[in-house]
Formats: sequence, structure tokens, C-alpha cells
Amino acid sequence: MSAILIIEQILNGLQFGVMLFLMAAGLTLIFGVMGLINLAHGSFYMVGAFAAAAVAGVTGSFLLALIAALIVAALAGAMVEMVVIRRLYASDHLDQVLATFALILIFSEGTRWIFGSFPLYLNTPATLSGPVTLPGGIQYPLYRLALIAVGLAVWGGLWWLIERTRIGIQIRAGENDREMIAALGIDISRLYTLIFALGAALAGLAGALVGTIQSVQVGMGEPVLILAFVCIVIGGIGSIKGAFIGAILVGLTSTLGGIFLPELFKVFTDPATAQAAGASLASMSIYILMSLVLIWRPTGLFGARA
Amino acid sequence: EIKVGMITTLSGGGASLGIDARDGFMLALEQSGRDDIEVIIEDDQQKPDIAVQLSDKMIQSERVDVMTGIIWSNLAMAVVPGAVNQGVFYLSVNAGPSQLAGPGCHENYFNVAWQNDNLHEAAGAWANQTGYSNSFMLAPNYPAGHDALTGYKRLYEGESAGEIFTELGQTDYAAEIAQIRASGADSVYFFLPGGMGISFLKQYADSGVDIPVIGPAFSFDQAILQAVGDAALGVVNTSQWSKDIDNPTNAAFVESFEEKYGRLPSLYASQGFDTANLLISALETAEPSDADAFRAALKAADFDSTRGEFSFGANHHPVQTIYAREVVKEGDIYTNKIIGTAIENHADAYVGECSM
Amino acid sequence: MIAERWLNLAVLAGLLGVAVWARIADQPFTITLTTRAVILALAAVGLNIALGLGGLVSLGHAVFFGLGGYAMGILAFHVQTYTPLEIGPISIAGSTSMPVIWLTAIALSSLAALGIGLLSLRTSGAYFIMITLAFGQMFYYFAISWNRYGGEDGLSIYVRNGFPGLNTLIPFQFFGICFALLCLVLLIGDRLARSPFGLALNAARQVPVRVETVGLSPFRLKLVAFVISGAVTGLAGALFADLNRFVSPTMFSWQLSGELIVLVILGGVGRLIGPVVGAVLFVALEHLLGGLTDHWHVFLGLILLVIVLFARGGIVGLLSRRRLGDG
Amino acid sequence: MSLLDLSALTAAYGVSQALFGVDLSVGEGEVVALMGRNGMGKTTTVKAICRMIPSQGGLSFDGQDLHRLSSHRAARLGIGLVPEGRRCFGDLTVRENLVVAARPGPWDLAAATRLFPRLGERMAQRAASLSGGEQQMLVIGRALMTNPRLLILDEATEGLAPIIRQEIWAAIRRLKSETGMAILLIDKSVRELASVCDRAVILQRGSTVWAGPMGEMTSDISERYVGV
Amino acid sequence: MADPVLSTDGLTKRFGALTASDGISLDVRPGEIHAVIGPNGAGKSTLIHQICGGLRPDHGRVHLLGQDVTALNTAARARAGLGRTFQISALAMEDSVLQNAMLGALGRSGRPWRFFGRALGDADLRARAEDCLARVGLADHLHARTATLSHGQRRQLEVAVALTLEPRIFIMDEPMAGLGSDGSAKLTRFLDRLREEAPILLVEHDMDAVFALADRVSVLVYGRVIATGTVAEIRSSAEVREAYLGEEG
Ligand SMILES: Nc1ncnc2c1ncn2[C@@H]1O[C@H](COP(=O)(O)OP(=O)(O)OP(=O)(O)O)[C@@H](O)[C@H]1O
Ligand SMILES: Nc1ncnc2c1ncn2[C@@H]1O[C@H](COP(=O)(O)OP(=O)(O)OP(=O)(O)O)[C@@H](O)[C@H]1O
Ligand SMILES: [Mg+2]
Ligand SMILES: [Mg+2]
Repeated sequence: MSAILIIEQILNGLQFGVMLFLMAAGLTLIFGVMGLINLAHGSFYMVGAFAAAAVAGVTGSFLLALIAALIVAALAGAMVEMVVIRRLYASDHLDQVLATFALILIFSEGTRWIFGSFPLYLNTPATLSGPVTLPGGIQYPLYRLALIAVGLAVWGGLWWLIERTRIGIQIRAGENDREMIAALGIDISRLYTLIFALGAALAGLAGALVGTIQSVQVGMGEPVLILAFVCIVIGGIGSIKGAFIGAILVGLTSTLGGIFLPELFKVFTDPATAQAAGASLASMSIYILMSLVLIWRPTGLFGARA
Repeated sequence: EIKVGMITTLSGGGASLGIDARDGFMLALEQSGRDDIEVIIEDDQQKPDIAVQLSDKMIQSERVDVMTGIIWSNLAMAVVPGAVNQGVFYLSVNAGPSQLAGPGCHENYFNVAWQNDNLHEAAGAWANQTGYSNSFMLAPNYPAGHDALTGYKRLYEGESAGEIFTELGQTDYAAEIAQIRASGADSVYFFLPGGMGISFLKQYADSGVDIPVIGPAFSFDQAILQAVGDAALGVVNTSQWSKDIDNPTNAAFVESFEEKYGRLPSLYASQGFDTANLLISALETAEPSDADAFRAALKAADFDSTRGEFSFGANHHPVQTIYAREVVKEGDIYTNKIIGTAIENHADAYVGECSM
Repeated sequence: MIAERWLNLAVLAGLLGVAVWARIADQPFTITLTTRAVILALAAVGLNIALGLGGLVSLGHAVFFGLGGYAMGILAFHVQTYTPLEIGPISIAGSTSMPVIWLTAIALSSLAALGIGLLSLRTSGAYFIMITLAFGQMFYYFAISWNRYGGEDGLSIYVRNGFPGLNTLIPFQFFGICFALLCLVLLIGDRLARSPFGLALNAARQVPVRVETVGLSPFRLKLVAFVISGAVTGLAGALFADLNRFVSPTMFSWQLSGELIVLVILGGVGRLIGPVVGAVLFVALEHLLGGLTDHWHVFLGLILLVIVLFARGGIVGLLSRRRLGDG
Repeated sequence: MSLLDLSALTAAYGVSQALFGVDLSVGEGEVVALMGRNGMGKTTTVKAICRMIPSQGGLSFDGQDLHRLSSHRAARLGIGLVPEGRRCFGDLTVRENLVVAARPGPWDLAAATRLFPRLGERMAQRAASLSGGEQQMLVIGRALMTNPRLLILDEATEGLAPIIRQEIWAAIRRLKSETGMAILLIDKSVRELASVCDRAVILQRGSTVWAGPMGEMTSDISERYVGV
Repeated sequence: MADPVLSTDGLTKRFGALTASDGISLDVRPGEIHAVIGPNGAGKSTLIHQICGGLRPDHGRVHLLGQDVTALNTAARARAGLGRTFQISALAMEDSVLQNAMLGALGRSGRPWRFFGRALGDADLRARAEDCLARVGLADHLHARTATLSHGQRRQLEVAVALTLEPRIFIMDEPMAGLGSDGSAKLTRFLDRLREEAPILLVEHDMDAVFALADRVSVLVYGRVIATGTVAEIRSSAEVREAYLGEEG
């Protein structure tokens, strides 16, 4: 296995991780601030992708498609928060699980109702398609490089928002004590709607960006949702930094595991068995990673609370 | 009055296949003008346990004579053995797991589509014809994926440049594509149905790797092609059906389907259509209540197939010609065009293991 | 408002009544559907022991459900194919006897629950949810690629396994078995909740530090609850496999774990009969709505939403006034 | 008209009623003690004022009916709360705790650190790692930074070492003399309350049983209702 | 002098750069109330955690009734005779008062692994629980939900749960916190009698109570015991006045 291949795989893992981070960031914010396990977060991912595909289909503009994804997902998030979630803050967390489960059903089947059962078309813009040659002769798709850049930019922006702005301080204070922050004069419900919309918008953006190189179809959000949960749990719930590290770890593990585990197994057994066994273990690798992290640190890498 | 129970996937991510099969089936019934066939349609949600439950309902409560509709092999394995053992006829519109073609074959089970391996075998044969001698192979890590590679390699005579089993449901193939790039292969064979195939093709096209790809039709059905777009152009795939197979039945089918549903039919639709026509042809000669006569009538396969000639082998699976198609653009629509015959009058590899 | 005890009896009587009516009216499918509800209820009752009493939100209970299912599948598969089951040096012919299968299912799932519990109970809250999910996913992917037993295609068992003295192929008799087991487990669950163990577990859920300072180990209490819970869900898995005469990796999927949680919440967390009500309602909705439109999931979602928004504490919470914890 | 006015205020936690009729008023610049034994409804009254629990009856601030307002709107009218049990934002730094809800006015970071110099030395420290006394100073500072017209202190000296308690009382005295802010005080130390407050209101089982100038509270009354 | 019931020997605990306990050695003798006072953050709760088993000391040992319990966990130490109350009430809020007390009795009995039979129907456990509740004055509230108790009643329940354990020594972290003056006076009288049953290690900021109750007082500052002595000795110590008491005392 050549160095070039290994570097390329690391880039792939990084890119995958960075996209997971977009999902994980919203999830960890919403969970950290509102204590809400939002199963419907994957739906915003899907909504973003469909909105982008629809707009790209009509206008042909990728940029407009991305903007549409952000706006539509944010609106969907704000609406969900105001119509459903808001009524459930006072009740048991488990009720929120049931409610967001119901939302998945509604969003998925609703989207299918509107757009039909067939996958939609959403393609990379011409300016970003095709490979570029990196130093060292590595050929790498330009679009994926762009994704890495977008992910890092979002991370930076979120970090700034959370750590450096007053809204960020208020959000973190809300994580500590919701009632108290309201009693100090801060409109907590507006803040929540905002966070929810922000999280949804990030998920929608991820959906549009990733949908461009994957398939835009109903149910596309659930597998990513599970992975995003894995990321935030590894990183420690509520921590943006944790979500980022967790996402990168998951991205690298799943990408590199799928490649190197079968190779590793070939040392011990015949290629066919090694392929299948290695592939099985690779599917499990991120879950094994997560269990190991949690057994070692029961509140994740950067988490303080359960 | 004949009762047909159709269990198929109508909701969730895999719904497009079930809907196509159902629409094809219903179109044929409508065109036959018969009003004595009642079809009960249920959604299995692509969950085996729901499928079993629905099959119990069809058999115990609705007392159907014939069942059909299942898309996925794992659901078929859950439903079919039980159903046929209770005396119901099962006509498969799609799933063709090897067990049901080999040791698990049954006199009441007819597959009108293909045995799962068929299209892969044809791909292997086509690879030989094209002169590929070093294929990179890719399939999901589940039984149908293992069967796919086995099927491909059954007839393919060249070398293996690498074999990868990917995660079921995987959507990012950057890592695999990097390996393909580094492998020195002269062709890439892949079996990635549904969203997996869309993702793979788009990412493959964007990667700059230009090794030709080949695969079974499952990854290039009418719905998928529209979602992949330009990235699929020129890709070769193998199918027992294509919209340009030249016979009057097929031409009429394609036209009426498009007229009725406003979209081009897929191979699943053609399979549904053929299944219904097989059923109707058998009903002309016998009633399901007379099981032996009805079975013989089915076996005779005396109907006009969209595929042209159609006949069953000893294990009630099709013996058929499989074509190689290329993805082309006709106006705004991406579709397939036949470019050759991959394999002629092909029966499946398991017929010997069937004791019928 | 109804006293909860009467509600419990009414629900069970209702289930039995539906089955008896279906038997008289010769509606075997209704019996099958009721049996399905009963078995899912049993699995959810199992989960509720961990979730309701122990506060352990396990998103990995499909592991036990699946193990129960595969215990049935593998034992019966070996009989069906006349191949012995070899475990190390031991060779077993397999089995098609329900009691044997149940015991195996219970043993396997308890053992798995013990292992998973030992590792997972160090964490709590959302971390516990996710680590149990992780174990679920490991079993799921393992099952998918375990070609020996059908991988993703699963295992078909052509004949329902037997129970001494009964003909399990008759839907009503099989229903009877499942229903009796459900009643038995409910009875045990009820005793458990009021027992000294239940008292300690209940406190361990709320204030683990307090339990420690009276000299008890919250970890062990929760572990035992988790094992009991896993065993019950495992038993349900074996029955479910027998109902369908089929097992597949979907029994291990996280969606199934999620569905079990939904059943419990829908009915009422920590209520004895909650999971039963949840399961019956869910199966009924699935059946009734499924026939109406292709897009019935939307309506299912809307109905569930209305229930969460307007029935705090699930259906049982809505119907019964007793607040949790009042004796 | 006084700044804060409660008349016949009632409130309940779910089905159990906690307030049965509280009458209380605090005028501009006035320092009022809210007294009563454990569980008599002092904190509940505070929660009702701050709109943290639903209540009925007369409840107005600066002429506005508080019942129509949500918690944050009530606070913005100028009610600053130092809650029972401190409740500082543990994951935030001292500085962030102070600025999180700051509103413009004379109280800014500089003024707060002048009042509590210890806080000035610990601006970048996480609040959770502060000692109990420092946390208490922090929440007072946090409430002041919203520039309230009425400051409510609920058990602001609970669990503090005597020497720190003295520091806090000194700060309260300075607030009173230097700013003329209205203050509602709840505390266990009757001696300290007596020396700072203008008036007192005593609660018994959720109702006002006595109200009057501090000087008129005889030892008979305080014995009966407060236990001293 | 009788052997101490509890003694610590050079307990040291560091959190990063902070030394929260710095070689703390003290003991509690039969029949006495030994009070530990000190400024906020001096390390009193940290000391209690190490004695009760919630925190493992970096150095030093804890002896209970002559036995070295340093290696035992919280539950084992409780079984060995430690009875503890919490600074912030740790009670099962959803359960009734009786159930909370029964939990203590159940822990004392050491037999929680009984899966059948009603806990509330167990006459022995129940008698013990009711007896202890009566002693703290909660006899009228057996079936009240703990969440509906007032702050003071919760403190009483805390003590009652500790009583059900029949401990050999009581460890109490600020039992007076949040109690009004009559409440603290009542609790003071109660603790005064309780010391005959078992000695008490008392952490408290309420100086009235400490001065009224303590046989000996230890003053903790920055994790170090700066003085141990009788109430009179402590009150007159200039160092203690400066670090803790101020003008009070
Ligand atoms: N969350 C709650 N749920 C139910 N009842 C409550 C709740 N909080 C307080 N109560 C009850 O309301 C009554 C008044 O309590 P409140 O906390 O207002 O008293 P307080 O005067 O502040 O007492 P303390 O001096 O102990 O702080 C008490 O009887 C208490 O038991
Ligand atoms: N887990 C921990 N990690 C880091 N520092 C800690 C931890 N626990 C306690 N500390 C620090 O150790 C010191 C001692 O704390 P402790 O709670 O023992 O004080 P205390 O004497 O009980 O104070 P108070 O009278 O306010 O209750 C404090 O500075 C505290 O911040
Ligand atoms: Mg209070
Ligand atoms: Mg302390």
C-alpha cells in the first residue's frame, strides 16, 4: 500500500468526518442546551437535500440550492421547535423521544408524498467537479476538498459563536440552568428556537452538500443520524470541540477500518474469508471505538455531565 | 373470482421498486379487461417480520389463491417457503434467492424475473466478450452481495484486481475508489443497488478514475439514472429486459406504461407486467383450485413476454437471454440502450440442486 | 379515572376477548395479529423493567430480542437440516421443543445482558443510551455477515416448534401460550416492583449515592434489573421467531430497539400495563392505517404526536390517576 | 404607589397549594425583609414574582401586571434575582457569568468588581471551581449587572462561613446606602435583617400574617412566627 | 481514654494543583461530637467524601473501629458502621417518606435480593423505619411524597435514614443548612441526645449549633487542620478568628 494511497484515505476520512461534524454540531447543541434527544435531526438533513435538489432543478444554480437548503431546513427546525418541542420542555425527556420519532415518520413519508419515491438529482457544480492534483501527485476530487474547507469554516464559525459572542454565552448558560437564565431577563424560548433552527440549518447544509455526491432520497438521514450521535457521544455531549474531534475520529476509523482491517486479516487467513470478516469488523469498528471510549471515559472525551 | 395477494415495498427508502412492480402488474390486469381478479395490496415496509405477518393475513383471512410482489430476497426467504407449503401459488416479480432455485425449490413457486445470480453471470460473460481481464469487484457485505461476486466470477475468466465487500447501506465510496485507482484494474464490476449505486457512480465520475465500469441492471434502473445524471453515461449493465427490446408486446407495454404513469418503465415494472400476464395466461386454461392443472398452465408460460420468448426451466426459474445495455441520454431523459447480447438462453446454476 | 389495577385487568381481558372472538368468528389472522401484539408487549414489558424501574434507557434491547430469535432459529435449523450443532467438542442435534428453546433464549440473553450491563452501567444518561446502541449495532452487523445462518436473508423455519400437549400450529393455541407467558411475566413484574429489590432499585434509579450510603450497590441492583429485563425480552424474541417462523438480522436492528422504547413510552413508562397498551395500540394502528393509504406513516406520526402532546405519562398515565411512586 | 405590589397572591405546585394569600409591597429604595419559618412560602413567593411558577391574585411591578409577563419580561422590567441555592452557571467563567445577562446602566464589570474585589481576581476562572462564598458574590454581581430596580436576595448567606457572611452583609449595606436600590431580603439571620431592613413581612403557611416597620416587630411577634 | 471510633491518618487529596486535603489527621471518640469548621472551600466536604468512600485519598488511611477501611467502597463502609447525611438532600423524591426510611432499613438488613413479597409488608423493616421516623418527628408524614416535604422536613428525613442504619458513628455534612432558627434549635437538641447512641463527626457553618454541641472542634483551612480544641479554645484563637469567625463567636 503506497504512501499516496494512505494519504488519500486519510483525506477521505477527514472529509467524511467534517461532514459528520455538521450534523453532530447541531445535535450536540440541541442536546446540550435543551437536553433533547432529537431523533428527527436526520430529517432536517433530508429536508435540506430535497430543498437543494428542487431548487437546483428549477434554477440550475448550486449556490441558490445551498441557500435554499439552509433556509428551508432552518424554517423546518424553527417550526418543529415552536409547534412541538416547545410544549414538551416541561415533560419527561422520554416523551421527547417519542415526539421526535413521530416527526421522523411525518417528515419521511411527507417528503415522499411531495417528491415521490424516486431519488432526486443533485449534481456538483461544474466549477467544483473533477479531480485536482495535490502536491506529491495525489489526485483528489476538488469537491471533497471544498467540503473539508466548508466543514472547517463552520467549525471555526461555531466556535466563535459559542465561545466569543454573548449569544454563545447565553446558550452555554442555558445548558447549566434554563430557568435561571430566563429569570435574568433572557428570552429563552427565542434562544431555543434559534438554536434549533441553527442546528437544523447545519444539518440541512450537510444534507445538500453530501446529497450532491450521494443519493437524495427519503430515509437518507437516519444512518447519518446514528453516526452523528456516535460522534457527539465520543466527544462528550454538549461540547462543540468534542463533536468535532468525535466526528473526525469516526470519519477516520470508518474509512481506514474498511480499508486496513481486511488487509490485516489477510495476514491470518485466506483472502475471501479475510475480506468478509474484515468488512464485518469494519462495520462494527466505530461502535467498538465508541464503547471503548465510553468504558474508558464514561462521559466521552470532553464531556462533563451525563 | 380469483384472489391475488401482493406484498411489496411501498413505503420507506426502497419503495420505488415495489411501486414499479405493482404498477406494471396492475397495468397488465387492466389491459386484460378481466374483472374477476381481485388484488389485495399490502406494504411490507421492507421488514421481514411485517411481510410474514401480511402473508399470514393473506392466507388465513383473505384466503388468496396466488401471492406475489416481494422485492427483497430476505423477505422472500421469510414468506415464500411458508406460503407455498400451505398450498398457495407464489409468483416472484423480483427476488430470486438461490435457495429457492436449488434445494428449496417448490412446485408452487415460480420466478418470473430471474435467479439472483443471473445478471451478475451475464456481466461476467460480457466482461469476457469485451476483453476485460483484470476486474476490480465491489459488493455489499450481505448474502446477495456475496452471491453477486460468486455469480460474476462464475463466468468471468480474467484476473481479480481486488475484491471489496462494503458496508450494507454505505453511501460514501471515496475509500474504495481510491483503492480502485491504485489497483491497476482494466474494469470495475460493482453490485450496489439503490442509493448505494447512485452514490458510487457520482463519486466515481467525480474522482477522475476512468476505468470502465460494468454491473447488473439493479444499479441502473430508470429511477436511479435520473438521479445519477451525466455520471452514468456510457456505463454498461446487464439486464434481461430493456425498453428497446424489439417486440410488439414490449413496445405496447412501454408506451402504455408511460402514458398511464407519466414515467418510463423500469425492469421492475416489466417484471410485474410479465408476472400478471403469466397469471392471466394460466387462468385462461385452469383455476387455481385445480392445482395440478393450474401449475401446468403456469409452467407452460404461454404468454407474450416483454422479453420476447419466455420459458421456465425445471426449477420454475426463467431460461432467458440477458443483454448488455449502455446508459444513454435521449433528450432530457437518461435511459438504457441495448448494445449486445451478454448471454443467451441462460438457465441458473442451481437447477441441478432442485429435485423437481 | 380508573384505578390502575382494574385497568390492568381490563386490558388483559380485552386481549383475551379479542382472541376468543376471533376464534369463534373464524378470523385466524386477527388471532395472529393479537399474538403479535402480545409478544411485542412481552418484549416491551421486559424493557420496562430496565427502563421504568431501573431508569436504564436501553437502545440495545434488540440484542436480546434477536438472541432469543436466533436461539430459536439455530436450534430449529439444525433439526430441520439434520445437521448437528457443534459447540467446541459438544455436538447437539438442535431442538424443536418450545420449552428447551425458551430456556436457551433466556440463558443466552441473560448472559449477554450480564456482559453488556457490566460494561455499559459505568455510564449513564445519554451515554448509556448510546453504548447500548453500540452493542446492538455490533450484533446486527455480526448477524448480517454470519452466512452460516443466512446472513441478512435470515433463517426460515418451516414448521412452528412444539409445546407438549398442544398443537402450536393452531393460531389460538399459540396465542394461548404467549398470553399465558405475558400474564406470568406481568405478575412477576408486579411482585418485583413492590419487593425489597424493587424498593432498592427504585431508589437506585433516583439517587444512587443514597443507595450506596445505606450499604447497597446501585451498580449491582441495576445490573440484576438489566439481566432480568434482557431475559424477558429474549424470551419474547424466541416467541416472535416462532410466530413468524423466521429470524433475521432486523431483529437486532436499532429501529427495533427504538420501537420497543416507543411502545413503552406510548403506554406509560414504569406502569405495569403500559407496554402492553403501547404494543396493542401500535400494532392496531399499523394494521388499521396500513390499509388506508400508501402514506399512512404520516398519519401514524400525527397520531403519536397527538398522544405525546396531550397524554402526559402515556396512555395509562392518561387513564389512571395514580402518580408514580405512590406505593 | 410602591414598586412591587402583591395582594392576596396564591400559588400551587401542581395540586398542592403553597401560597394562600400573600400581601407584600416594596417601595422605591426600600429594603424589606420577607420572613417566616421553613416551608412557609418565602421562596415560592419569590418564584411567583419572577414568574417561575404560575400564580393568581394581585401581582404588579411598577404598575404593570406581572401575571401577563413571562419570566424574562418580568426580569427586564427591572427585577434582579439572587436565587436560593446560588445557581451560578458553573461551566462559564466568572466574567461570562457577569456579562451573560448584563443590561446597560451604572452596574458594569468595573462596578461589580469594586463591590466584590475577590471576583476581579478570578475573572477567567470557571464558576464551578469557586468556593461557596465566591459563588455567592458572583450571583449577586450577576443580578446587579442586569441593573435592576429591585434586587431579590433569597438566602444569600446560606452555607457560608461567618467571615464571608459578614462580607456579604457589608456589601448589602453599601448597596442600600450608595445606590438606593429597592431590596427584598430573605435570610435566616434575624439579627442582620433587623439591622438592614426598613420593613418586614412575615409569612405563615403561605399567607402574610404580619407586616410593618422593622422597629415595630416585637420579640413576641418574631418568637411566634420566626422562632427567635 | 477510649479508643477512637473513627480516625484519619494523614489524608491527602489533590485536584490538579489544588491540595484539597493536606495531611489531615483527626479522630472521633465514643460519645463525643467532633465538629469540623472552616471557610468555604477549605476541604470539609472533600474530607467527608474520603471518610465515606466517595473519593479515594492520594495518601493516608481511614480507620473505623480499629479496622483499616481505606480500600473499601462506600457501600462496604456503610455496612461497617458509617451513617451519613448529605449537604444537599439525597432522597428518592418520587417515593414516600416511609419508602425512603425503609431503604435504610433494607440496607441495614443486608438482604436486598428478595424479588418477591411486598417490601412494605416486611414487618421488621417497617417497624424499624417507622420507629426512626417517629424519633425525628415525621410520624405523621409516613405516606407523603418526599418531593412535597419542606426543606426542613427533608433534613429530618435525612437524619432518619441515617438512624435506620444503626451506625457506629454519624457523619453529618451541614445538617443545619437552610433550617430556620427554631428548626436548628430542635435539631441541636436532637443531636445532643443522639451522641449517646453513637458519636458524631459534624461539619457545620452554624456557629450557634457548633458552640452548643461540640466537645471538640477542628478548624480546617486550605485543606490543613490549623487547630483542634474545645469550643473555648477555638473561640479565643486569633488565627481562627481571622480565617473563619470574623467578629462572630
Ligand atoms: N417543587 C415543589 N413541589 C411541591 N411542593 C413544593 C415544591 N417546592 C416547595 N414546595 C412546598 O411549598 C411550600 C413552601 O415552600 P418554600 O420553598 O416556598 O418555603 P420557604 O419559605 O422558602 O422555606 P425555606 O426556608 O425552607 O426555604 C412547602 O410546604 C414546600 O413543601
Ligand atoms: N472534583 C473536584 N475537582 C476539582 N476541584 C475540586 C473537586 N472537588 C472539590 N474541589 C475543590 O476542592 C476545594 C474543597 O472543596 P470542598 O467542597 O471540600 O469545600 P468545603 O470545605 O466543603 O466548602 P463549603 O463549606 O463551601 O461546603 C474547593 O476549592 C473545590 O473547588
Ligand atoms: Mg426558601
Ligand atoms: Mg461542603
